[in-house]
Amino acid sequence: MPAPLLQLTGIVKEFPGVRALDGVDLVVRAGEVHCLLGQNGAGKSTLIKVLAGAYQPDEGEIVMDGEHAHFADPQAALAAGIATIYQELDLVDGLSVADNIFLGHERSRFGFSRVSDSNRAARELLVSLGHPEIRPSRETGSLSAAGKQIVSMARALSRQAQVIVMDEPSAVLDPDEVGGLFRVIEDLRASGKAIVYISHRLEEIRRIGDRLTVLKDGRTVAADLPARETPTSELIALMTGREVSAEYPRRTTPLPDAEPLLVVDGLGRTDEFEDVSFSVRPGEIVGLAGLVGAGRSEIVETVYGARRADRGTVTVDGRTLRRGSVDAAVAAGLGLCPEERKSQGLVLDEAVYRNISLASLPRFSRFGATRDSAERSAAHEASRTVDVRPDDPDRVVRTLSGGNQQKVVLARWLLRSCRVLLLDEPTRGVDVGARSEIYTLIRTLADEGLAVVVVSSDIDEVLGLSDRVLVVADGRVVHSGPSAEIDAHNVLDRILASNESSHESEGDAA
Amino acid sequence: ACTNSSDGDDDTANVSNTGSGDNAEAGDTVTIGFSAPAADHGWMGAISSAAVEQAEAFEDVELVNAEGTNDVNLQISQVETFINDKVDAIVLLPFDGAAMTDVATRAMEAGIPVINVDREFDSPFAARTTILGDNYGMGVSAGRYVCEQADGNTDAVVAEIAGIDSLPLTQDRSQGFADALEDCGLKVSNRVAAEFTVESGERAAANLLQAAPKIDYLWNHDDDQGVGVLAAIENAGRDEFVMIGGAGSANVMRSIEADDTVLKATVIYPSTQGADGIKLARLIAQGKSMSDLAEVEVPRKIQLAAPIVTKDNVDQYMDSAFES
Amino acid sequence: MSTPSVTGDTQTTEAAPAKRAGSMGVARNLGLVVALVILCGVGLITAGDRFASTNNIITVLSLASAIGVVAIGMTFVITGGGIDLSVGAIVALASVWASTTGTQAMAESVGWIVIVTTAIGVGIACGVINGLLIAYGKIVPFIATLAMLASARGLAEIIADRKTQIIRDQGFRDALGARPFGVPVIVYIFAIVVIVGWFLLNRTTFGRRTFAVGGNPEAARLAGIKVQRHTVYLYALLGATCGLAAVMLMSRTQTGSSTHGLMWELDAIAAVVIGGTLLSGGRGTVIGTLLGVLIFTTLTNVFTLNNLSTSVQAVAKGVIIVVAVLLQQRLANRSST
Amino acid sequence: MSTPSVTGDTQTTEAAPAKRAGSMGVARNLGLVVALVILCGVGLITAGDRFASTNNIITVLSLASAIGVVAIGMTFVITGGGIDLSVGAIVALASVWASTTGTQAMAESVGWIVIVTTAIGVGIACGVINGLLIAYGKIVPFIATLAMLASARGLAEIIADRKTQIIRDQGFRDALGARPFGVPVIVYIFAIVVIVGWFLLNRTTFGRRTFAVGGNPEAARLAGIKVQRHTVYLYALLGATCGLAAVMLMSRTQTGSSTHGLMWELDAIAAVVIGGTLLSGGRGTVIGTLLGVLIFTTLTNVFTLNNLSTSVQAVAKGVIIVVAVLLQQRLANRSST
Ligand SMILES: Nc1ncnc2c1ncn2[C@@H]1O[C@H](COP(=O)(O)OP(=O)(O)OP(=O)(O)O)[C@@H](O)[C@H]1O
Ligand SMILES: Nc1ncnc2c1ncn2[C@@H]1O[C@H](COP(=O)(O)OP(=O)(O)OP(=O)(O)O)[C@@H](O)[C@H]1O
Ligand SMILES: [Mg+2]
Ligand SMILES: [Mg+2]
Repeated sequence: MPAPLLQLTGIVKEFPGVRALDGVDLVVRAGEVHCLLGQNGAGKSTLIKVLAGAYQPDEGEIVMDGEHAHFADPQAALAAGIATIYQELDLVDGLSVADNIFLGHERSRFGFSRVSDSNRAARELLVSLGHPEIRPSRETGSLSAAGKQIVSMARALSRQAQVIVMDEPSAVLDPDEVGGLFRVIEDLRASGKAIVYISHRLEEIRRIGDRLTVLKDGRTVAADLPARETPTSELIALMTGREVSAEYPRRTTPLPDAEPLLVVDGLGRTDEFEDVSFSVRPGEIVGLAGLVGAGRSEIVETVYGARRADRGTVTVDGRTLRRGSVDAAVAAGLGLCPEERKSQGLVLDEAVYRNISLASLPRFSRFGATRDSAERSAAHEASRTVDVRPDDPDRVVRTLSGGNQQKVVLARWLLRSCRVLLLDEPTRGVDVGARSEIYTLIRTLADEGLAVVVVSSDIDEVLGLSDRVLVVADGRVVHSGPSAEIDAHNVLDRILASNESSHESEGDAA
Repeated sequence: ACTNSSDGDDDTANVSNTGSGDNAEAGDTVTIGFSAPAADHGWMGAISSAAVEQAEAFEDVELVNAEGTNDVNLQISQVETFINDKVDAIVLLPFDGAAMTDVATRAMEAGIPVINVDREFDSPFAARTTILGDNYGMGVSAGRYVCEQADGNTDAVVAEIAGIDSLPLTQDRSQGFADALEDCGLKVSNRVAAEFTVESGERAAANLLQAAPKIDYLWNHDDDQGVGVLAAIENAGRDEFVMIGGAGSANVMRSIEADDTVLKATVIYPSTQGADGIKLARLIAQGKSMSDLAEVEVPRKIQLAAPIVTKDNVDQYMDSAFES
Repeated sequence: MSTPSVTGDTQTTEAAPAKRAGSMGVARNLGLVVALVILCGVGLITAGDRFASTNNIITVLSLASAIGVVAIGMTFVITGGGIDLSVGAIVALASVWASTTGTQAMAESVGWIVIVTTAIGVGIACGVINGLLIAYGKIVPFIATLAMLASARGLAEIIADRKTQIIRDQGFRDALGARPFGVPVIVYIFAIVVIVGWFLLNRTTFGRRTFAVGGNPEAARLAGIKVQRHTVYLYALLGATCGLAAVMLMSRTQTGSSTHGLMWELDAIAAVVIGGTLLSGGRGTVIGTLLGVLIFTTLTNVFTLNNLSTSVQAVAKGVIIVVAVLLQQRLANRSST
Repeated sequence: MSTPSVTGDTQTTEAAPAKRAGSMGVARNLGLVVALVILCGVGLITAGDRFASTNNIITVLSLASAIGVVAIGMTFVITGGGIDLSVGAIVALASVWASTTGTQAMAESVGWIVIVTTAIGVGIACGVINGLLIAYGKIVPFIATLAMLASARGLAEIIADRKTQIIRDQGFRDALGARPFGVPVIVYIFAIVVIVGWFLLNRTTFGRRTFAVGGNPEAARLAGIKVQRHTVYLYALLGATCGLAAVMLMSRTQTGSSTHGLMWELDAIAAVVIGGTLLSGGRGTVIGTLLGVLIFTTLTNVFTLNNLSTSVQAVAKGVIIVVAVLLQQRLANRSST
């Protein structure tokens, strides 16, 4: 076994009121993919930020290549050969893709940018990641979440680092893209680099990981486990300290034969999607499956009125909604749990409970004055149902871990009693334990008579959760039917088939 | 308000405690509150500095000098502070006379004599004594001078560069100018407003000179902005007209004396008002009279003249000019 | 006397919800309170009784009142993610409009309330125009309100014909010039505005929405909040406070003038920002604004009592602002760790 | 004539990289160009030859130069996520310091360059202080530069004793007063600053980092950029342009004065923002700023040529700003879809 390339011992990091890391040990060797596991809020992201020099540890030491290391700022860590892909997409929207990739180590001569040179180098990196369609000169802000994730990866690779840390890089990617990511990781491993890989998807860890370390409540609870052999039940027990069912909760009662609650007819937006029609009955869960960039988010946002439809209608309970009006949708009982929690979902500097109650304010007010205690306790309850950690409704959302922020967005729509719930990637970044609870919850809501639409890039999740599935490819519904009659393989086949039939539509779909 | 200018001993052009009679002798020490608008231009700076220097020249005067401000709300509170402090007299150059009337009246009612400088209150009960320049008269003097020079030529192009246009005093000056011009059949054909600063004067004049390709007479309200106006004229290489200044700064007087620019005259708007205000306040507070008058009380109102200064009489006024 | 009670009461109540949301506790205003206390200490030492007299305190409070009311309105707009450069101009326009001979004649027959409603009405109208340009015209607040600044002051000049308009209506003078318990009416108005403002921001759905709209407008929109309409409300609210400030200023000066409120935009924004409201929106505190206003007015008062030269005052003011903010930060940091 | 060429040249070059980055194409400035053209059209129709004369064009350019240089510096600071209210005060302080009898005496023996370096040095020093207070003292830019505004102007008044200081140094007057090919030197300086500024923002590492620091400071930090140091550089750069503007103003007025640059902070920020630079940082355009400055200067020129009263000018200015921005948006939207 090769000598440790990187060794962290007894790392402690405190934030005001929280001990995020409480003595973490981590040993990473060259040429391995080292997986880091833990529940939401276990301290994974904090640990890698310490490693990256973004945070200063309160205690503990870092040894790199046999020497003590102290990373006073991110530059020091980068210089020492540690490159990081952060969980939150830390790109500058206003800059081009190439500028983002080389930010901080620009290709320049005497301070002048060498634009064509850096564009060429960026293109090479993007091609090696399997994404030649992302133009280096494109403005980063116009890319989808997945596209940005690719740019983040290219940026980490551009550093020529010894250790590459990836914090949930697959959260916004679809299976196809994850395959591409794994090929890149294989190459890196083969060339003797070390990779620290964080994910909540156990099957990925099985596929790519060599060894793993499990964190719980800021401590290392198990280290040096073989990634492939350790039984799932043991991992889950280590992470959560309890049993978790890996099953999707199936419908228990037959679907009532009611009129459809939500009817979408011929919906279209120029250059985004065309001719989308479907209906959802009360109690039914409809899933939208498809690859990243297929336009699913656009569809649900348009249904919600957040984007203005160019064609078609949305009808709720027989009444047609005004186009492009969120107000009308909300008044008709629609709720949207948006895709990007930070930019679309959360008021980061507000308390958890205030974020949860944001869509239900009238319920907690009398003559415009808020009834704070009623609001807090109701919001607190909602946050408990999705297991937000730590269990403190007054905490500022910004200080929650990524997965817990996602749960807060979800809790908002649980609190607001709506009739139609649109969930866009509801479990992105959520840990195994909480995920199964969220599944149960969605099923319970449906059983109570809600119409639910779920978008997810995890095809198994869409199929497992929904009663009926629509497969979306390139802005079109290419298949629609009961989810029991189709499996993940078939879904991908249909997408590929549609792509081949519309061969000419090449565009940049990232 | 003075200066490192020509020779050493005219150092007290605006300040004199070498007055006549008993008034120069120290009496009971009196505290005088002084408040004026922001010294954001030279004339106002000269007023304030002269007042301070005048007070320093008296050993029996203690001056409380409030922050210069263009916010009447703040100026009111400064006067209120003076009232609370029970000063012996208040010298007040209001940013806006009407707006300060009420608080000045309150000071008078509290038994504190108020000396109103330059911008007149709205009520006779608000001040014990008023000393003011003659804004309307300034305009008239400048207009008369133009009429004289034009000598019956009713086609002459007359331009005007005003000061801060939203101030009532600017309106008075422009009105006086217009009225005097009308007498001889002239009118202002181009008018711009600057902000009493060198830079704004340059800016306004540069544009004005383009607006009027040929000018015969140009009256500029204020000699501080006049420095900028002259710079703009020089930059534009224009010299076909006669320029008249306003206020009467030392720079301008010297330039009139030297007679090497288009500036041929200026209308005095005395910057000695502040210093005179302090003097009057002291006399009133100490119960003295103006010794040059037979009258035993300080008069209610003193309005200063706004004479025109040309090369012929410039030496007469040079000493009282303010250095800005 | 009313300051200590106003400050004290609301201070503690505000502290409560703030503390719950993490690091935003009392500490947030502690530094400002300390700065104010130090300032008062300096005033006491250098000017003694003259500083501590009831009259002087009333003077400071009266001075703080009109600009303070505007600053409270500004707190809402800035918390909601906007900014308004036109407040001074709106005050001027409102004061001019409410003191024209026409309005005064009407006031004579109907009552002084006409003057008050005219001023507030003009303020609201200007605020609504600002809000519409920003929310629906999608003009950045800085530019939209800069345009309003130019236009409103120009219009005020045209209406007033650049003359100062004297208010002769005795009813108005009596009503707003009254001094119940020796304290001017405008100080009571300020106190009421602070209390109502605090309640509105911290205890109502309106306030809650303001934070959300300022903190993340997209999230607010997707949560079903009518962001554009709310933005218009915010600017209208600020316009109303400008109208009210115009009334207060008219009561203090007995005039309406196009030069009223000169540079108030900077003063009001400075008070709000030094109070701890974030210019980027999403975080705002009425009590901080109150403290900010009091610090600035006390500073001027202490300067006046000490007879500093204007230029030295300016230099000192800059230095004191920096020191106060640094102090505020250190104290806030220390007590949050 | 130099306007069209300056605008033309850099306009097209800017378009190129802008287009690459998505929606930031020519369209972004199209509305401003159209607004400027309309304005010129109005000037031509109403004032004919007086407007189109070489002399008038040179006048407009000269008037645009000093404030324009400051606005270019301001573009960097705002793009980098900051703001600076102290520019006018820094211009005043630099002009006063560089025109004291001491400096002028030194200039007499060493050469006029002493005056220039003093002004720019003072500007940089003030900028560095601003930058340090903001980057390391963590004082919000609005407050830190507001403090600098008060202090710098106060200091300028103290140094100048509130008097206008005449520049008698003939070398300075000759060097900066020269008019190669009939165009004043300061117009050339402005042109050079625009070109250098454009290059710096769009073609250098410094520029890239400015966008990053303004757009997402945390991301910039994680990418290894020294955000604090860069912030100091930005304010120092703006300070330097203020010093340069002071030199230009001294050349035009032959004076140094504590009243120079009054209210320039608003004018400069307005030009930058109307040009399309985002006040929230991360996006900025030098050419937009140039157009913004030209629009404002031309506006005043056309007003004066038409002999409008100041009040009417103010109202019209507000309306025109709103119309120009709305026009700009509509054109930008149309051509981007
Ligand atoms: N800036 C901060 N201030 C205060 N607390 C913080 C801060 N950042 C993280 N925390 C807390 O530290 C703990 C660990 O968070 P971290 O982001 O490391 O979790 P994680 O393991 O990455 O979770 P996830 O899987 O959800 O991403 C959490 O309790 C979180 O609330
Ligand atoms: N703001 C934007 N500007 C330009 N193009 C965009 C923007 N947002 C998304 N797109 C493009 O729209 C298409 C659909 O992207 P999107 O990621 O929303 O689809 P999706 O099916 O919801 O995928 P996901 O699995 O990420 O939810 C992509 O080609 C993307 O690049
Ligand atoms: Mg994490
Ligand atoms: Mg999506």
